[in-house]
This record gives sequence, C-alpha cells and structure tokens, in this order.
Amino acid sequence: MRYLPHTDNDVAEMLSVIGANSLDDLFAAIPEACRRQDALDLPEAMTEWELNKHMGRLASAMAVCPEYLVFMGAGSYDHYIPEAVKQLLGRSEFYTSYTPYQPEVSQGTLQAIYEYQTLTTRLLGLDVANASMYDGASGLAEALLMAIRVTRRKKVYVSQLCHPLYRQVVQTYFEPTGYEVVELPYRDDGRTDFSGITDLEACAGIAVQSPNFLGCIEDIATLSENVHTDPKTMLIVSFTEPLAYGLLKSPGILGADIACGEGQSLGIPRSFGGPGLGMFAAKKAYLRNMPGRLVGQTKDLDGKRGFVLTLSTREQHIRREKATSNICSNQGLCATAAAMYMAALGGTGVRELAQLNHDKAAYLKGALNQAGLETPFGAPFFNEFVVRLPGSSEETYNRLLSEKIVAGLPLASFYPELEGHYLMCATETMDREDMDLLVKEVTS
Amino acid sequence: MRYLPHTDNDVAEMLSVIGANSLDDLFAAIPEACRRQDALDLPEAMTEWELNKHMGRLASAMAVCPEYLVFMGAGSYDHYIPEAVKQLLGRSEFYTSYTPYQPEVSQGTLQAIYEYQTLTTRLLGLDVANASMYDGASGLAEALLMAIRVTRRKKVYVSQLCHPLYRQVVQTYFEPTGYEVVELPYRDDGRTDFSGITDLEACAGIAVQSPNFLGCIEDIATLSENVHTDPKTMLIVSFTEPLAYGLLKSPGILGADIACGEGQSLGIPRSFGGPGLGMFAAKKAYLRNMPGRLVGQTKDLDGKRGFVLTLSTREQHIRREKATSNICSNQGLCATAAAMYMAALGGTGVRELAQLNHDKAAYLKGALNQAGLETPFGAPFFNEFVVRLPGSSEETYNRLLSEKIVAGLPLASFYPELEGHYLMCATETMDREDMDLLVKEVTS
Amino acid sequence: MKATVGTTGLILNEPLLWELGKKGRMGFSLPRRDVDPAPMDSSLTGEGPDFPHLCEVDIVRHYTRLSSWNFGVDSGMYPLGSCTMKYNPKTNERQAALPGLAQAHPLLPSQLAQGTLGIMYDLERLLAEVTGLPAVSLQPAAGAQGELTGMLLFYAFHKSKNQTRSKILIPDTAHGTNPASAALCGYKSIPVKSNDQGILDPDTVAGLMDEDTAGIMITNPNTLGLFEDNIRQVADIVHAKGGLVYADGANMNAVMGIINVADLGADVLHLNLHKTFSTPHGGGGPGSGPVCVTRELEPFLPVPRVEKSDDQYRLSYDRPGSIGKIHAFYGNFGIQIRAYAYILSMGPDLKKASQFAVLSANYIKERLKGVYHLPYDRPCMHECVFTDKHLQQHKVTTLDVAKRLIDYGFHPPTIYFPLVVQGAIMVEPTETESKENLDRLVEALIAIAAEAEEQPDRLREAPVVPKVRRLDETTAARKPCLSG
Amino acid sequence: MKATVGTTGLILNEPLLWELGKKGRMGFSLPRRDVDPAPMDSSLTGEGPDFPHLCEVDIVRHYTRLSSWNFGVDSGMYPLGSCTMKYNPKTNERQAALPGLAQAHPLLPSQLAQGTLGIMYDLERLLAEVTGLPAVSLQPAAGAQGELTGMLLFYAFHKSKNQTRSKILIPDTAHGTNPASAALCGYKSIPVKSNDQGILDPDTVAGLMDEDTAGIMITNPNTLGLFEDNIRQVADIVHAKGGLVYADGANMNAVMGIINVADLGADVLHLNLHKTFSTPHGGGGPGSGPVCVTRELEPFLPVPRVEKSDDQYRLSYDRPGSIGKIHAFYGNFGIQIRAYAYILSMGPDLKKASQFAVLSANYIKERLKGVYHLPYDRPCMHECVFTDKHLQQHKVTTLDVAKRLIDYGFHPPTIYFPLVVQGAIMVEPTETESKENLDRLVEALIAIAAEAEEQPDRLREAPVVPKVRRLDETTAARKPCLSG
Ligand SMILES: Cc1ncc(COP(=O)(O)O)c(C=O)c1O
Ligand SMILES: Cc1ncc(COP(=O)(O)O)c(C=O)c1O
Repeated sequence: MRYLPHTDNDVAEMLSVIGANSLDDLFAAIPEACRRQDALDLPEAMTEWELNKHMGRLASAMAVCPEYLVFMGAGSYDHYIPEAVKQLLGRSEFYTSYTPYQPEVSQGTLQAIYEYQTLTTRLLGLDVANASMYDGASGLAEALLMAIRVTRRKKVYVSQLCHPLYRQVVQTYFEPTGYEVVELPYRDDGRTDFSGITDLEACAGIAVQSPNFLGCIEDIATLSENVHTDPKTMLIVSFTEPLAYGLLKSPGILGADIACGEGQSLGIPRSFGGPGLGMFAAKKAYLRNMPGRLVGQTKDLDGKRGFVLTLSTREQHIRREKATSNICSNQGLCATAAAMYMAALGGTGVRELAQLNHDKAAYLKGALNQAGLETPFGAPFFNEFVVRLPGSSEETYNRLLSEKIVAGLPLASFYPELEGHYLMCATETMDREDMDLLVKEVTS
Repeated sequence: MRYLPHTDNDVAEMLSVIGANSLDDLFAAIPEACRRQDALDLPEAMTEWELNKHMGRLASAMAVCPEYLVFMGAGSYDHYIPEAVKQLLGRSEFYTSYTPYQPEVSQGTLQAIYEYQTLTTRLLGLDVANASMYDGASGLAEALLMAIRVTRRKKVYVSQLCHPLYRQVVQTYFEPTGYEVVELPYRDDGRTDFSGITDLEACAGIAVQSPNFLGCIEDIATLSENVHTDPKTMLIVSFTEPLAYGLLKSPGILGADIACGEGQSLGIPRSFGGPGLGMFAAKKAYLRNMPGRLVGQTKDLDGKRGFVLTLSTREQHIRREKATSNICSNQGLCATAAAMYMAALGGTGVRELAQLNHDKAAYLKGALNQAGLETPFGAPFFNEFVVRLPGSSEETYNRLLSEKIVAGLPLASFYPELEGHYLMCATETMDREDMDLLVKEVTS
Repeated sequence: MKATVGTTGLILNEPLLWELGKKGRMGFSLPRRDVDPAPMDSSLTGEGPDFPHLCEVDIVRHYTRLSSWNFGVDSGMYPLGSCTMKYNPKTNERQAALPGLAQAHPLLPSQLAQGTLGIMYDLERLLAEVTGLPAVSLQPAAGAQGELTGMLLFYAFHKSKNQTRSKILIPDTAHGTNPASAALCGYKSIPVKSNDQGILDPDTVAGLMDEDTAGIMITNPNTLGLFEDNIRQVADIVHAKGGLVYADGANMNAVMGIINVADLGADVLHLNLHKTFSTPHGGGGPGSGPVCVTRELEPFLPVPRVEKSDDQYRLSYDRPGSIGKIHAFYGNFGIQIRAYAYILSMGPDLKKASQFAVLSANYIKERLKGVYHLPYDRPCMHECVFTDKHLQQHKVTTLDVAKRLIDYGFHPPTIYFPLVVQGAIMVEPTETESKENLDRLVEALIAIAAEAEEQPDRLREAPVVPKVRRLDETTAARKPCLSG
Repeated sequence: MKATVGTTGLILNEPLLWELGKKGRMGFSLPRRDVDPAPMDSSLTGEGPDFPHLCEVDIVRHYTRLSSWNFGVDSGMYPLGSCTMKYNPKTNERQAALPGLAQAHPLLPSQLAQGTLGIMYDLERLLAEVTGLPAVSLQPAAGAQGELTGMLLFYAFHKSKNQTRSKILIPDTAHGTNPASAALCGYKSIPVKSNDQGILDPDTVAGLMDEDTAGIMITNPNTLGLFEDNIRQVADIVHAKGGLVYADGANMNAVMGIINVADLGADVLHLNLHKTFSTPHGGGGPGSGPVCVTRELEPFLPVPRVEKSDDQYRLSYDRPGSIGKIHAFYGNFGIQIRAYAYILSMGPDLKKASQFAVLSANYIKERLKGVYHLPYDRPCMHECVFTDKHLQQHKVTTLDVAKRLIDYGFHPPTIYFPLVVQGAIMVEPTETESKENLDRLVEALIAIAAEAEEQPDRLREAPVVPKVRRLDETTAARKPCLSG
C-alpha cells in the first residue's frame, strides 16, 4: 500500500526495540473482552485507477452545469471561481497544516486568516471578525447564544425569513438550553413583520436575514432604530449571500451588532452543501464574548511583524466548560479561499459583480413577469426572487427537470402557504440565453 | 485586464520619468515605414468564463477515454499517471522558473534534473544522460548526427522499423547536410534485416528501435556484436516505449552506444503528441559530443552539495556555430515528470507494471488469434503487435470507430505492403472486458 | 547542531493584502454583461467594501509566498499529538474536486443527486463497520460538533425517558471541547480524576455516577495515548444508573480493526475524519466529525438521514425523535468524499494503519524514555506523552524543546496537553512516517536534550531558523489587533 | 541592507531520491491484474532498473521540498533579459489539463480530433495576425528548433531555385542558437558587426551579402533591446541578392500590434510561445517555437498542415515542397493550448502588453542610467542593457551584482549576454510587473551599487541568503558528476 512505509524489516526492528514479538503484542494491554474478534468487513482496497473510475461514475450521476441549468440558490450559490484561487488553495503548505498552534511555522496560515478577518470586517461593516464558524446555520445559533450571554436575557426573536434550515439548526442548539426562540412572521411584500415584538427589554437579540430567504432585502435601518431603543437588545443580521454587500449597505453600517452567515458564495464550490464558511463579525464591545478563533497581529523578539492565535481565554482548550463556544477545528481553508476571492475581486470587482448579479436576476424576473408569471413579493431583491409556476406547478417543475432545468427551489415544504411558489436564483453564471430558455420552457 | 497592472496614473508617472508624452512616443524610434498601420484584428478578449466554455466545447470534441476505447500506441502511450505526480508538477516554483542559469535559486530544478539523468541512465543502462531533447524523433536525428561527429563518417543506417515519423524527422534534419541515410528493410518475423550492411567501416552509426514500430523486440545483442566488429561504428538504440525496459534488458546492457527515444510513456499525458520528452543517454566516452544540457553535482563555497548546469562548452550559448546542437530550451518539466513517475514506480513497480503491459497485450493478441485474426509477425513483443483486420479491413475499422473503439493504427500509410494491418496496443489501462469487447466487435 | 533537516534559505517577505495594489487593477475576470443594468434603489446601496485592488499575479505571489512560511505534512514530519497528522493522499483531493461533486447544489431533487447521496450512504456503512456502531450521521462539521451532537443525543434520549439530567462525567484527561460541548447542552461537567496509571478507575466513576448524571464522555485511547482498560466496567457502571457513554473517537487511529466500539459499551462515538481518515486539516479546518451510535440511539440522530430503497437513494426528514439539524445541509461533504476515497483505497489495511501507528508510537517511546521523562511507563497506543521534568534543572521547558525542534526541521509535538501532565510533550507519529523519519525525530530530540544541558540558551532562544522568532502573545492578547 | 523582499527562513534539506527509501515500499498503485501472466522469454529480460523504493508521501515531500529551493515567476520578479518572464496565467494551465485535450492520442482519425485540430488551426491564424506573416507552422518545439526550421526553409527555397548557398549573415548581437541552428543546416555563419548605435548598418550588410549567402538572421528588437531601425534597408539588400531574411522573434513582446513583421521585409519569423505568449518555461522547457512565413515560403513549411474545409479540420501531408517533419507529431501541443488561451484572453490588448513592456523597460533604463553604465543611451524596447563598467573600480563584477540581487529577493537579470557588451546586465521587466515592483528592483539595484562602493565584499560573497552559496562550476565541469 503506497501510503504505508513500514517494510517487514522495519516492523521487525521496531518490535525488537520495543520488546514485543508481534504487532498483536502491542495491543496486549487491551483487555481480551474489548478486542475485536472479527476482521474488518470492508471491500477490498481499490487501486488508484479503480477509485478514479468509481468516483467518475458517481460524479456523472449528478445534475450539474453545463448539462443542467440550475436556477437554485437558497443558501448555496453558483459563482465563478477564478482558476488562480483554486490553484493557490492547492498549495499543500496551506491545506496539509494543522491549526496554527506554533506560529513560527504557521505564518502563512495566520496572515491569511488575519487578512480574511480584515476583509470580512470591511465587507460586513463591523469591527471584528473571527476566523470562521462551521457554516451560516451554526453561526446564527452561536450569535443568538452570544446575545444571550451578553445581555443575560433568555429570549430571542428570529425572522421566519431566516433560512429555514438555519432556523432548524437554531432549534437544535436551543432545545436543551431552556431559552426561548420566537419566530417572526413575514409580510405581503416579502419582508419580516417585526410588529409583534413588544417586549424588547426581555429580548436578548433579534435575528433577521437580508437578503432574506425569499430574496428580499429587509429594512434593517428601521429595524435597527427600533431595536436599539433598548440599550441592550442586540441586532443580529444573518445572510446566505454575502456578495450582496458588494452593492448593498453592509449590516454594520445599518446598525447590526452581529453579522453572521454563510460565505460559500465567496469563491467556495457548492460541494453539495459543504464545506462552506461560517462568517461571523461583531462590534468591538462584544469581542470577548465572541465564539471561535481569532488571529491577532503582534511582533516577534526582533520586533518583526507576525501573527498569532489570540484571546484564547475565550476558548475551549483554556476555558473548557466556560468557553464562549465549543468550536475547535473551524473552516480555515474556506476562509482562506474567501480571502483570495475577495482580494481577486477587489473593491471595484465586488461592486460590479454584485450589480451584475442583481441585473441578471432582474432580467429573469422581468422576463418571467412578461411571460405572465406572478412574482408575489414586491420588496427589492438581490439575485433571488419568488415566482409562482403556472398550471400545475409541480408538473411544470418536473417537466422542466426532464428538460435538464432546475427551476428553483419548491417553497412549499418550508412555507406550506407558498405551495406552487419557487425560489429562483440567477447569478453572473447565467447567460441571457439560459434565462430565455427557462422562460420559454416554463411557458411552453 | 487582470494580467496588466499599469493604471493610468502609473503610465503617466512612468512616461514623465522617461520624458515621453504618450505610449506611442516610446516607439518613435521605429521608422514610420516599419510601423503597423492597422489595429490588431483579433477577436475581442474572452472572459475567463467564456474561455472555459469555449475550451470545454473543444475538448469535448475529442475521442478520449472513458468514452472511447483507444487501442493505439505507435509512439504515444496511455499509462496511468499518479495524481501525486500531477499535483507536484503543479508546484509553480517548478513550472514558472526558467532554465537554471542561476543555480543558487534553482536548486530544485537542478536536483530534479540530476535525478532524472540518473534514473534515465539506470533505465537505459548507459553512463550519462542529458537533461532532455525535444522528443524521440529529434533525439534520434541528433544521435545520428552525433555518431557522424564522433566517427567523422558520413553514412548512417536506420531501420525501417524505427518509428516512421521519426525517420521523417531524420530525413528533414539530414537533408541539407549531405550525409547519407540508408534505410534497412525488415524481415518476415517483424524484426529488422541487417544483412544489407556490408560497409561497416564507412558507417557512422546504425539505428534500430526496440521494441520496434511493429511492436517487436529486436535482437540487439546480436546486432551489437556485429556492429562492434568495427571499433568505431556506433549502435544507436531508439525507443518509443521506455517502460519496456522495466522488463527487457536495457539498451546499454545489450551494447548500445547511444540510447534515445520518447519518454512520454513515463508519466506524461499524451496531449495530442506533445510536449513529450526526448530521452538521450550514451556511453561516457562520448560525453563531450553529446547534445543538450547536462546537470552536474558540485559543492558550494561552504562545501555543501549542490547542482549546476555544466559542460556548457558543448552548447550554443558558448560555442555558437561549433556547438554539438542548437538546442536551448528543452523539455525540462517533462523530464521532471518522468523522474517523479519513475520514483513513484520504484524498482519493483517498474518491473511489475512492465510485465502487466506485456500480459495485457499478450491476452489481447491471444484473444484475437483465437477469434481467427492473423498476427503476422512472430518475434517477441512488448505491449504492441500487428493484426490483420478481417473482411474489408477499412470497413471493419470504421465500423469500430462508430462503436467508439479505435482499433489500432492503420499501417498502410506508413507501410503500403501492410494494407489491412493495424498496430494494436494494450497497456495496463485496458481492462480485460475492454479487450473482450474489442474482440467481440471485431468479429461481429 | 549537525546536519539536520531544517536549514535556512531564501524566503520572500510579503506585506498585507491592503498594503498592496492600486485602484484600477483587478484580479478577477468580470463576466460579460448580456443584460441591461437594473439599478438598485439608492437608499439600499452602500459604498462598497474597501477591498484592495490587485492583479492576478499579485494574488498568486501573495499566497505563494505566504504558503512558503507554513509547515505542512507535505513539508515534513508533523508529530502533533492528538491530531493524527498522517499523509493526506493526493487522490482524495482529485475526487473532491470532480465537477459533478464540487458543483452539486445541496438541494437538488434526490433523483438528480444519486452520486452524492450514494457516497454519503456508503460512507455511513463503512464507518459503521470500522467502529462497530451501526447507525451514523455525517452531519457534524468537526469533532467538537460531533460531541455537541452526542450531548444532544444524550439529552434527547433522557428526555424520551421523561428525564432531564444535569451533569456529565468528564475525565481530567479530556480534550477541552468535551466540557465545552457538554456545557452547550446545559450539562455541568463533573471531572473524573484518572488514576496513577493514567486511566479511569471504575471506583472513582462509581462514586460520581448518579441518576442526575446523563453519562460520561470518554476518550479511548485517552489523551495520554493509553487504552482505557476499564472501559467496560465504567460503561456498565454508567449504564446501570441509566446513563450513556460517549466515546470521543479523535484517537480512533490507534484501534481500527482492533476494537469494536460498541463492544466497549459506547453508545455514541464521534470520528474526526480529518484525523483518522486522512483528510487534510486545512490549516484549521474544514474537518468532519461524524457520529456513530447504537440502534437504540438511532431514532435521535440528526435529519436528514440517507436511505436506500429500490437502488435509489433519498433523504428522509421523517424522524420524529430526531434532535433536528446540526448543519444547514449535510456537513462538510467535500471532506466526506476524501474520507470515502481513503477508506476505499485502504480497505482492510485500515487495521494495518492502526497497527503501524501504535508500533511507531511505542518505538519512539522506547527510544526516548531514557532521555525525556515518561510519566506513564506502559505500552502506549498511537501516541506517547513525555514531560520536561528532566530538563527543569537546566531551566528549560517543554516550550523550549518544541521551538528548538522547529530549527531541526520538524513540526513540534502537541505541548502542555493533556493538562493532567505537567509540561506534556505529546508525540503522535502516525503510520505514514517511515522508520527513518522516526529515527531522525528521535535523534533530534536526543540532540536537543543534550543541548538543554550544554547550551540551554539555544533552546530558550529557539527557533532561530524560521522567518519570525517567538512572538509576543501577551501583547497580542492585551492589545488585540484583529484586523487592519 | 534595509527591509528587502528577500529574507531567510526555514527551508528543509532533502537528499537525493536514491538516498531515500527501502525495498518493500512503493509509491505507485499497481493496477489490478485481470489477465494471466504471459512470461517474457528470459533471454530478453533484464534485472530491471535500479530505481529507489519510496512511498507516496516520500515523493510528495521530496518534490515539495525541492520546489522550495527554486525561484519562479510566482515567487517574485524575474527580470531575466531575453526570456520575457511574464506572469503565466493560471487559466492556461487549466485548459491544457482538460482531459479531452491532455488525453488525446496524436494519431486519432481527424474526425475524432476536431477539438485539437481546431485549436491548432485557429492558433495559426491568430499568430499570423499578430506577426503579419500569413502562414504558420506550430511544429517547432522551441525557439531554436524554429530557427532550424527557418534555415531548412531557406535551404529548400534556394534549392527550389536550383541554388545551394553556403553562408548566412548573423549579427554579433545574435543569440547563440542562431549560428548553431544555421550550422546544423550546413551554413557558415558570417558575423555582422553592429554599429556604435548597437544596431545593424546597411552598409556593413551590403558589404557582406553576396549570392553565396542564403540570407540573414536578425533579432528585432535585438538583444540589446534596440529596434533595428535599418531593418528595411537591410532586408532590401539581402533580398536584392536573392537572399532571405530570418527574424528571430524571441523579442516579439516589444512589438505586438506595433509592427507588422512582413512589412519589415522578414520572410520567416519564429516566436517563442514560452516568452511572448505567457506559457510557462517549466524550469527549462517545454517551450514552443512556431514559425510564421510569407506566402512565398508557405509551400516549404513542415507537414502536416492543418486545413479546414466544410467546417471540418484535417491534416494534410500532401505538400511536395515541404521540408518534411521537424517533430514526431505536431510540436508541443500542450504549450500551444496555453498560448491559444492567452491570446483569446488578451485579444487586442496584446498591443497594450507590448506598450507596457516597453514603457517599463524605458522606465528602468531612465531610473538606473545614472547608477549603472548604459552602453547605448537611446530609447529601448522591452529590455535594457547595462554594464558593470562603473563598478570595476571597486573590483565588483556583473556576476557579483546578479548574485547580490538574489539576497534582495529578486531573480537576477540575464548577464554577460549579449556578448558584444562587456559585463552585460540585461533587464527585461515585462508588462506584468507593477510600477511598485519596478521601483523595488530599481531601489535594490541602487542599494547594491552603493554597497559595491562601501562594502564590495557583500557583493563578492553574495548570495548569502539562499540554501546554497556560489557553486564551484569549474570542478563541476572538470570532473563531471552527472549521475548518482
Ligand atoms: C481528543 C480530541 N477530542 C476532540 C477534538 C476536537 O475535534 P475538532 O477539532 O475536529 O473539533 C480534538 C481535536 O484536537 C481532540 O484531540
Ligand atoms: C534571442 C533568442 N533567440 C533564440 C532563443 C532560443 O529559444 P529557445 O530557448 O526556445 O530555443 C532565445 C532563448 O533564450 C533567445 O533569447
């Protein structure tokens, strides 16, 4: 086996240094009763070439571009990833190293993450960003828990237009805690209805996603004003499509205390949902309550600039049960990818690309409208919107599937009242002719 | 344009330092009459994404595995290439550097090539190997020219079973030289007929390929004995499939003075014929007559081992018109790939893989024979052999093409007497069921 | 210091991203516009983030240079204890990058996602076989999230019995994530002292276990690299009081094919695919922390579960007992692919991997035990723990040894963990290091011990070879500078 | 030496391949055997080559470490004159690796190879447009083979006129491959002295050109980075005597969109795709050296030619006048793909590339001309040549400057070439280096000039930063050790 270096001779020599007679001897200390009796019942090892064939077959069973047109976002977005980013991520010094516990031999990772943190604060308009959370969902759960820690209150509000799967994760995290999660309904225009919040003084935090799950841009500014009438209540802005902030006002500018969400959009392949990137940023005041790793700048003995993991007194390996989170391994390489991607875009690129995303979605929405389809929610949107498919929606949807078009995400399973409605996404990867084809096929 | 860093400001500042008013000014020294009047009539620049689509379309217009079964060798072989080799070759310090003129910052390339040279001498059984020639064909031409230089004789013999395309290149190289190239016919068993050589004393060198173009293994030992009855005449063994020497006696062991050929087989993708690798090795006595670059071991000022380009007094940049060759850029990265591949195989692997190649080809040959097909040449073979396709051969061949099977190389265009004969190859990449399918389809 | 793996050479400096670049440059190829601009309401638009403006070559050089300041498994030996820094096979990277997998949308209708679902289904089956626990969820994104999932399973299990328990037993050798994960679930951690053999004493556990205790979290082999001999008795004690046994499987690399986790009495186990199953650690992540459970706990596993019927895979959300979702989608699928590729490539040789991992650790232990203080002198599993006790007379610490090892060209071992050992030096060689490499590490550590005696300043000032020397962590924490 | 790009850091030693490993290891996954062994006649079989036995991780570390001893364009600025070390775009690598292209057999029937043939056809057209010469062969594997092809075309042309000519004019500034290629073709090189402006004098050429002279090889811009102002007169002189004009296009990066090579009177031109067209140099190759010719010379081009009719591409061998084949197949196709991708990505901006390349070289020339001796003080094209004349008083040479530049973190310029300039320092920045990088290089060279005055030993002992110091090239050549 090409991964295993030990020759018979090596084994014999090592056993003799140890004073053992056989490999089995090494496990003599394990009580008999604990020993496995049967051999591992695993398929015979594949050669590298068999594996390639096998995986090729599996991969070819997937509906991906260019064979399929997938008009689906819903928390996982199709964006072009520069080849340079892919190849740089393949530098094995990055991907085969561990968490940078030994800063002298990890300056590459550390500077890369420091830069990620910085670009993230700039994107989200907040003071500090951590080195990543697992994903947008657990990030939201941790943000809510953080608000509870900070405010010592026990109730949070979460917009129903936060990603339904994120809300499920929040429920899971909250189940054993005894804290209360109240969901906020949405209005006809596709934005959250905050009018039901009457007890701000009891509320640790309010979470809203923007652009929200229906693709609409929430009125965070007004919300922030209202929320911050209570000096403690925290405003948490969640997101699934951070590219939007290339164009839209950032959560921080709009008054968010915490912004957290999924960064997959920023140069990370969809990979059937993971690995992605939990982005997490907050106002400086909350720094010591933040979950997750932080990289900080410092100097070495000679006064040279360098970077280290810092403020680890918040973390599990120092604080154990009192830690701000249990997170240890995070999504470091994805954070690095996002930094590379943001650097490649640059200030000009991020804005132009964001605008283009909006333009594509607007084109598609317009074309669908023109073809007579309803798009019920009137609020401004970024690159996603909801459309009602005509006729028997499900039939239409399935017919399109057979034409190799995935016409968005059926919303009924998440919002039963939206039976027949589909969440459509068009990013920069959709050509006009692709969209025209969709419109044609939908209406044919 | 993402490759061009100069901003308008940069340009203005630089122009002002230079004292020029415009970019056009920089070219003022070029006489008006030499200036191009029209703009470049090139297609509008493609975006990275348009390029990907465009190239994807072109690539999909090719007949390659797994869609097609290609039983064709003939100087370009399908072998498995370990993913590790591919990824290591992608280390940009290797591929974005120039020829190692500055050894202190090129030790990576230099050691890699030194190792390549060493593994090549071991594979070919000779004393010295150069850092590479362009390909097997020009290597053969240069070997023959070298023999002429060494012996000061003006005539060479070349077996007709050397790769026909290599012989064409030899003809091209020899055309203006006035030296004589005599081709040697072949015998019924598929080996070269050397009986026509009666003037050894006038002959600078005799070139034979083994395994030869019909797949047969030549009797180099006997040939060597005969050739070396003249103390000067040089025996040149050419090859297209160096993997064979994992199993067969090496050219050097059998008495070759020079061994040269194509190294594509050793971990280099076929890439429609290039880049490949001209491997070139000789006996030590001929070292100073060798073409091409050489890397040698030496020491630095502190006595540390290091590597440099050496013996460059043979080369064009020092010797100009008196150089042993005009070669400058060679196929360095391919040589590195071959070294990686040989190192991955190791002594055990190269032998087992070579054996397996033979076994596959033997299986296929046996199965075709069993199905009643003629394989006219009786000499031992490695992983290629000649078969006569039944019926109207061309129709059969074309029928198989439409079944996505490329049933070898039609030999008629190279050897008109072999009308209806096809050169078949089976390497380790052919599964038994693929071969069975070929046999079934051939005979159906 | 004689010829070592580590030496000095040319390294290139590189500023921070935003210290580079100029407006007017761009490293990204903007897609061609084929639709009209649709202006966004200006009340919604911002200034746009202040990102630097770089060309492609700037970005390429930036990260190429940064990478050269890093030490990875591909650079050399990385005996970081508890982290199983084994070789990360290149074929795994290839498979994860296959467009059909890397470009797959997670919410594709299942009939269009048979490849990815099939991988998940099969990987679950393979992990079940390796661990002996029959039901698996791949959803946790890392070991710690696996632990949290496990604690949530405990909670759900007890709740299904109409109980809420408030405590959890955690040995003093446990990783920090164990108590932190338990705390997230509202459990109060009750530390269990390990005995003078470095393992759990059943009596101690019996003394602590009660009916308000949800169960115990055991790492086996534990973080001292020792097998918990009494695991079955401990499990029995816990089970007898209605508790459950959580196994932290971070150290599974020692025991594949050797033990069956279910037989040990474990109810839940998490695996770190980024340790045992050769997936790269990515400089901090992404990892993957599947949980394997008994049939009894299966109903509580996160949704969705992957099911197979009529040769079709599908996702099922219909599990009323489930704790719910722990990840937005199905966890770090790209990492799961790599582990899947690894298991298919190794087959039954996984057992050999464990045997060799243990062989190597014992070999190092034997060769170094006269040189460095070995707090528990007994056969170890996949790692061994030394201390700096012998060095204290020279005023040299574990930290100094670790830093000096960098100059020798090795990544340091894990240090100061587990906490129960003062000045711990935790060496995990893994099975992919050849005997020659083990010997080189041993010789380096012996040379360093000699230096500690003869030239202790060499250690205190180490490392001197890398681009930066020791960094001021105190100031970093006192005056945090977390962005530029 | 103040803060520079170059610094020292951890670099890992690595022995030679065969100093590693042990029989019993293998880094290759042997395919499964599904057929019976077919023993080879034992009289034919050998011992098998003595290759080392390594695991995959050994190979990965070996080459990862070796790579870290190298400096490439991705590491930093590489102003190697005459080599056009511009940025090598990553997308080019992607395209060349597409399985449909990388796995294509060269002898596929043309109907099964429309993709590769289409690329070759289009690339020929694109290069024809860039150069102005209408017919192109992509077959030469590098610049020097392009030159040889050109000489063979000269030979064939004259032969078609029933002439054999024995001489060829070659300026003293020419690259060594020019005379070497001509010699391969049996031509005797007649050196042509350049004038005090560094360029060809028509009178000198007129004095040498005769009817036994096949033609002239001109590099334009020449290797001094100067445009050959008199090229048209020279061409006229040569043509008047029935000779042909060969243009060495290694320096094409200066003049894309600026000149039309045909208008200059050139009959044949080779391009170095690995210079002007951004393909990587691979540490020595593979390159690609297409030749572009006039319609008059087209009949002599190598076979096969790529043809297009009815939207189908095919290879044609039916060219009775052809010089034949120069490469077994179609040249370094994988490199052609990269150049094709580059041209499609740049489009008409190729002209900008040339403009900026020339801008940058002139900028450097202006900034340094007071510091280093500039033998030809006139506007340059894409590169500029200095000498060590001012440094001789300090007993410091061009070599010392080059080596010291390494310590500063730059790849040295080309040195001691062209031969007509004593102690030449030939700087070619290329258009992909930002002004900031140019400034950094300039500052480094100014600092080095100051060091030459104040601390000349720093230069003589340089480099001190890389893993190895200056190497003993004399012994290497005197007692060659070419394999281990
Ligand atoms: C024993 C043990 N448990 C748990 C963990 C946490 O795993 P992860 O980092 O994947 O969250 C680790 C990681 O170092 C560990 O060593
Ligand atoms: C002016 C000039 N001509 C020809 C060549 C030869 O090109 P190649 O190395 O591709 O053979 C070079 C290469 O350095 C050159 O600079």
